[in-house]
Amino acid sequence: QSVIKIDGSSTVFPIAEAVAEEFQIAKRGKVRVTVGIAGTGGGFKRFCRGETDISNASRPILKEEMDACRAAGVKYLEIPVAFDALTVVVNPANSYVKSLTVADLKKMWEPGAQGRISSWKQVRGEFPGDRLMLFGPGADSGTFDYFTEAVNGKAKASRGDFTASEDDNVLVQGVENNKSALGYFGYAYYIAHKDRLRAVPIINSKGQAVSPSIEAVIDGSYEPLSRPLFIYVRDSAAQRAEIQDFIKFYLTDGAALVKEVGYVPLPDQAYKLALKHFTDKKLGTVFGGVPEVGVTIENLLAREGKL
Amino acid sequence: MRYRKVRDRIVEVFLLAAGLVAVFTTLAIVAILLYESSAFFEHVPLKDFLTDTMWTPLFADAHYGILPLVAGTLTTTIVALLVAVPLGTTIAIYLSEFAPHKVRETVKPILELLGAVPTVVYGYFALTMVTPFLQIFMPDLPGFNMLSAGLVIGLMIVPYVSSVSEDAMRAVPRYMREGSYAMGATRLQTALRVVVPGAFSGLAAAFILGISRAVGETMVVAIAAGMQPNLTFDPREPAATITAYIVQVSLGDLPHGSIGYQSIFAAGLVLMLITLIFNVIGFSLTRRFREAY
Amino acid sequence: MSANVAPYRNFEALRAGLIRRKMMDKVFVIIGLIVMLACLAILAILFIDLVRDGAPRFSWDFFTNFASRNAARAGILAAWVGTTLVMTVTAVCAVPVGVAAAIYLEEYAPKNWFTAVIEINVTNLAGVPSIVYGLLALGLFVYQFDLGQSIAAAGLTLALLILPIVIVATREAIRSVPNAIREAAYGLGATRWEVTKDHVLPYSTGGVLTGMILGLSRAIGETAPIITIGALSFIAFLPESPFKGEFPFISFAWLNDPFTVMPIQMFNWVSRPDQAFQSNAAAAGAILLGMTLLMNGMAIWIRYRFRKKINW
Amino acid sequence: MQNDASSRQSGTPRISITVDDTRKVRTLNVKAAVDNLNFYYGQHRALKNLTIPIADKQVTALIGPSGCGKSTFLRCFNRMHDLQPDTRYEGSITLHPDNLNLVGSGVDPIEVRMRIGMVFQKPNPFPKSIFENVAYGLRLRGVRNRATLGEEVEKALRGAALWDEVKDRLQDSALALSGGQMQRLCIARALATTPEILLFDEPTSALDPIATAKIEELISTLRDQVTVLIVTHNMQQAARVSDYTAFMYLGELIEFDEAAKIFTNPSKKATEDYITGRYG
Amino acid sequence: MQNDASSRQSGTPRISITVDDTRKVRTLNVKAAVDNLNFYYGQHRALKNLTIPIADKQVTALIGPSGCGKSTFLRCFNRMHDLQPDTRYEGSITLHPDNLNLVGSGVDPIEVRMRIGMVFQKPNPFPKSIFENVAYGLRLRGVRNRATLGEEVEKALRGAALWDEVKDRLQDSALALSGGQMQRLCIARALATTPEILLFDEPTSALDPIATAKIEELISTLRDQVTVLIVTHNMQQAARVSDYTAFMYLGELIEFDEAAKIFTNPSKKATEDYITGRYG
Ligand SMILES: Nc1ncnc2c1ncn2[C@@H]1O[C@H](COP(=O)(O)OP(=O)(O)OP(=O)(O)O)[C@@H](O)[C@H]1O
Ligand SMILES: Nc1ncnc2c1ncn2[C@@H]1O[C@H](COP(=O)(O)OP(=O)(O)OP(=O)(O)O)[C@@H](O)[C@H]1O
Ligand SMILES: [Mg+2]
Ligand SMILES: [Mg+2]
Ligand SMILES: O=P([O-])([O-])[O-]
Repeated sequence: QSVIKIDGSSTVFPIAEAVAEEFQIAKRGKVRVTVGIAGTGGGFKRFCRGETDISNASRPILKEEMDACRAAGVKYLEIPVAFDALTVVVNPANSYVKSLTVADLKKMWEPGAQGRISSWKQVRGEFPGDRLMLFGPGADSGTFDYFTEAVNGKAKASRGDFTASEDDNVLVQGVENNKSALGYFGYAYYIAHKDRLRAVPIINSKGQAVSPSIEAVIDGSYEPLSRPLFIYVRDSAAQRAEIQDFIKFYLTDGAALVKEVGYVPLPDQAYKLALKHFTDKKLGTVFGGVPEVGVTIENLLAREGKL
Repeated sequence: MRYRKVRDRIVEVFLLAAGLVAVFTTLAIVAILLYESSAFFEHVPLKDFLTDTMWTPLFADAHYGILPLVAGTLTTTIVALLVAVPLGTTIAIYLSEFAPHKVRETVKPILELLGAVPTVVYGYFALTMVTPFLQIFMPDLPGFNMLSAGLVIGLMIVPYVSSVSEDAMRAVPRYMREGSYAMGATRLQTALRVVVPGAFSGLAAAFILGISRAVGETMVVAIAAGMQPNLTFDPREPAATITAYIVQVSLGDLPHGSIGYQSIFAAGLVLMLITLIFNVIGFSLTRRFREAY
Repeated sequence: MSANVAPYRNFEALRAGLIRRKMMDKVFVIIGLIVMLACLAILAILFIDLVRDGAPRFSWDFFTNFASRNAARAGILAAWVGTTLVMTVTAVCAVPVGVAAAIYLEEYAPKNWFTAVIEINVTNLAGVPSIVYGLLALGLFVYQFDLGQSIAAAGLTLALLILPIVIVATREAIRSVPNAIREAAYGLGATRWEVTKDHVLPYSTGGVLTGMILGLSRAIGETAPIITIGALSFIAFLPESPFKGEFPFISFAWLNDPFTVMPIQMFNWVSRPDQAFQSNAAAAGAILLGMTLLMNGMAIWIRYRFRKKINW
Repeated sequence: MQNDASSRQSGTPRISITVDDTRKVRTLNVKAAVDNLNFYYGQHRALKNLTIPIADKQVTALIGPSGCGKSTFLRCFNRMHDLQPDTRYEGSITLHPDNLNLVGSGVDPIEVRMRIGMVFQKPNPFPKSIFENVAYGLRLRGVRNRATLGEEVEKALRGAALWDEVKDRLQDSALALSGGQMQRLCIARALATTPEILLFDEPTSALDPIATAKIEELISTLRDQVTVLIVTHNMQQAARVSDYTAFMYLGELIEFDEAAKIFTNPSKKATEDYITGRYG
Repeated sequence: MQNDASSRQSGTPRISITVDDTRKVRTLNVKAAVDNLNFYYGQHRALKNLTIPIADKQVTALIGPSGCGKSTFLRCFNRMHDLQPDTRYEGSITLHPDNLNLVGSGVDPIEVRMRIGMVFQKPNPFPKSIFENVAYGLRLRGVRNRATLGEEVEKALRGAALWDEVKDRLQDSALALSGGQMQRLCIARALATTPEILLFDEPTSALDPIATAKIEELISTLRDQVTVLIVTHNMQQAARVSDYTAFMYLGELIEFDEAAKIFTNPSKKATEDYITGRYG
């Protein structure tokens, strides 16, 4: 009996799981799918060792991961599947944070802040002196990579003295239980807990304070914290009929599932294009392997079109 | 006759082999920990490992100071012991010296269930019930903290402490107790003046067992203590323990051979050493105070 | 009694002290009872809370459904099957080895440094944190032996973990067989193995079974070592069936299959964004706790039965 | 034997017993009068209607085959059975002169034990120093003063003929003593609280002949201070140390008399059979 | 006593011992000759230079105070000490007629135990059926045939005077028997394998007088089939059942003689003191 092995991003996990579940039902259990939650980085490491067939990613593949894959002879197809709004949240009892700039976030999160920035007052003089308690995903996650890149300018550059968990619910709990806490994670986790958390509007490059929402993602105003989510399919695995079926299923029935689990689906044409690329075996990534922030849906479509 | 003797020898060899599995397991643990951590220590000077006050091995600005994890481990352990030792000993004294036979026979196994509850369950108990409860009295208590994790671990090891202590106290011969009762001692006097000193080595063993459990407990601290390497001994703070760090990293995938992968073995090695130190202390205590009735 | 004797000789004076001493006895009894009941109450609260939170999920479907993104549809089929299979591997590996090692130590081992080494090892292994077994398994089973995140790797890991428990319980059972019985058998000319197989083992079956169940009840709730070997995933299928339609009717392919187990499933659900999953987690937790309680209850019952049957 | 009328009143009663076949009557002072005592372990009636006078400042020995209830009887005197669930006394043991029923349900067993000392078959010193062993009873009674403790400990150790052997190592562990010394330490421990009756349950059966001889000698000298009740399986020992002897069989008292009479001319066939080793 | 020259040869040797002060000499057939036997528990020398002849098809009793080494000596005969580490035999116990040194280092203890049976102080039946208890020794020897087993079991139970009491419930658990019956069952279990010597270590000390009398009677009848060596602390018992008696003290043999002689007219002062209850 064939097994489709998927691992990687915890952000993408809910989508992958939903697709896997429906696919297995559609196939009446003839195909078995496992979905792991190793984080984007962890997922790529396994993927490039050929241990998994599909890798979920909440950011594009990076240079060193591309190298690792090349070294192991693993070729892959990149498929965007959804958009996410990385959400910064505070406790609802926190009334003073109306919005934050990227610079504010950087002040809190940069490596130099470790042991130094410990109260809100240090972030912005007008905030009270409450203790700043930070919650964020662990270092193996794409969310962490993306956030550090977007905020601190370098992926994985972050202070270390915050509560780091691969388990996003731990982060939700942390912000919920601490009045002076701040945390960040994928939009879906925020939506599920939106009555117990408050999403902080982020000042975008045009100077507008924008709260995360599906509309704001689609119109591109929630930046720089919107980001595309991907799956990567190993080329050699893509020869297998059940994987082809699976991807077809993903790109036709997936949009509804993406919405259902709290993410922003891509426009229909994007899924069609992706399916075409898949059947045409367009290998490689449209991103240069360098961390990139602020990619909008339009932007993504344009790049995909050029592949 | 010959056949029976040969068979006896063959069986002995098989049984010995089984006994050696324990030895091989220990050797394998030590070997794996040393092997992977030696790779780790090629990257990280031992001095940094022991003196740096920050532990951020997976970040861009990596620091490899084990102290914050050790501090977290010791703090949760101490909190746990402050719960488990008084409660466990009180229960042990009560069960062995005061409780009627029936009560003892019923309560002891039920109490042992406290130690059989899956630790994940305890973790959420600490996070969703104990912490909010404590916050009633300590409004400033962070949602993740070592205090509630330690309290729950303490609760979890109560049956280990009480059960082993009770066995030790019951092993104090009856005639020793009778000697005291015959002098006109009350139960409490007999318990405190004769039985507890008489069972000292067993009590020490019970406490050590409790310590090793507390030091090694993983899921409770991983879930409730905050997974935040933090060099502090204040139990109200969130912190990470050695075990919590190991699962935290394991929850992501461990790319074999990376420094992150090796760092959990280095942490594991420290964990083993801490447990070993306590075991050696316990062993020498039990040996020193071994009662020769 | 004359009045001028020392107070510690004077019964009137001593009576007052006696009242105080007896008072302290009573106070201690009350403290002891309170502490004990408090511990039991916490256990009860824990269980009741889980059952209450999980109540909406208790149904037949919960046992026969796979995990799902839809909380109401999600069940524990893969988890309990996985737990059963992993426990089978654990028991099949740990029990024979543990019992054999215990027999060796109690009945065969000469008293020398070598035996002492084995003894110290067993004692120490009992104190090794479970996560270290996870590390051992990761380094050895997952990578060296290339078992991956399989049922075999998990079962072996937990087998090593409970080995000391099985050994200690078996030794205790063996030790409780009176020496007089061994001497009787030796006196008739039995060899060591005959004494062991005809007497020691049969009479300590109760203890051996108890140790096995207690070990398994520990293993069934272990999460950390299984996380360490990397088995945390969405699994919505069952491993290969161990039974086959054609010869040889039994297959061991399932040993290599990916799996999930109850505590992992619970852990997974608890970390879901969707609040509805908290009920699933509670229900799974209640069932897991129930399984543990059941196993412990069974152990108590077996111990009781055997104690009644053979009363030295 | 017949009770004097006075035995129901306070003060040491005197009763008369027939001491030999010639119906010569002898009167003894009673320290404790056992009257129709029955004792039950659950359903099992281990003592049956025992009526025995315990003579004041004399040694009374209990003999009988294994399992006849000697220890059970002895342990009624200091209510040791109360430590075990499901045991029951019937009848009375009246302690004179204050007419206290030792096994009365209203009587506090701890008070009884504070007045009646006991020495066990196996020497059972506490795993503490020699000094602390002897001081234990006093400490229980609230004595804190070191000087008082020191005096009393010395007096008790002298009383137990152990002082000279241990005076230089009072702080050493009692477990380092020899068996005979341990047993004398246990006697000193009991003496320190000046009990009114001292119970011995086969106190020499775990000792060598020399230690045995010492303990026997000690028991003889104790007669001046305290009433002694001793269980022994060694008939010669009973004959040597006791003034009165009771022979028990299957929980019943078969014969009670002066020791000299019992061992030379028992009036019951069963007693004679036992003494001459027909069984036991 | 002096060894006959013949004792070094095969066949049952005969030796002569002086049986009373009048130097009357009596000759006995030796089943086992203990010669200069020493036994060590680690450093502790528990038996010192014992030389005793064990008379064939007679009852030899060992007496002496507690701890003198009676049990230790008895257990040399079936090499029970081999089960304990760090024990050592010196000297020899020569089993006749085949001149086998029971404690020789080349001699297999299991073979020794198959030829020499033992009955312990506390009845120790296996928690199996009565039948299986008696059949166990035969099963060890490879007997599988049910008929043979049945016959042998019956014979052994008859030999132990137990057949009539248990013949209707052979399949019941042996633990349901009374103490005396259990002890006879243990004797039957030993008899079933037709041992050459039967060792008894205080076989009646845990039994009541009636059971004791039955066992004593049984031992007397066993004399016809087997050589018996019995340890007892009851001198009267020794006097009643034994033909020869050895008195031991502190690991040494003090006196060995015909029982009648030992109990009426011992030649050593220590023996006399012990027998008359001066100690022990
Ligand atoms: N704790 C107990 N529970 C039930 N029955 C008991 C208990 N202790 C003793 N017995 C029974 O009471 C009877 C008397 O026992 P006891 O110990 O008084 O005898 P003893 O004369 O002191 O014997 P020994 O000489 O062996 O010490 C025996 O039948 C015994 O089985
Ligand atoms: N297993 C042992 N290890 C060390 N010394 C022992 C052991 N067994 C007995 N001894 C010692 O050997 C000596 C003889 O003991 P043994 O048991 O043979 O005496 P015994 O005459 O049978 O006494 P009892 O009448 O009490 O049964 C004693 O000093 C005893 O302490
Ligand atoms: Mg007694
Ligand atoms: Mg003996
Ligand atoms: O799990 P991640 O999506 O944060 O990589």
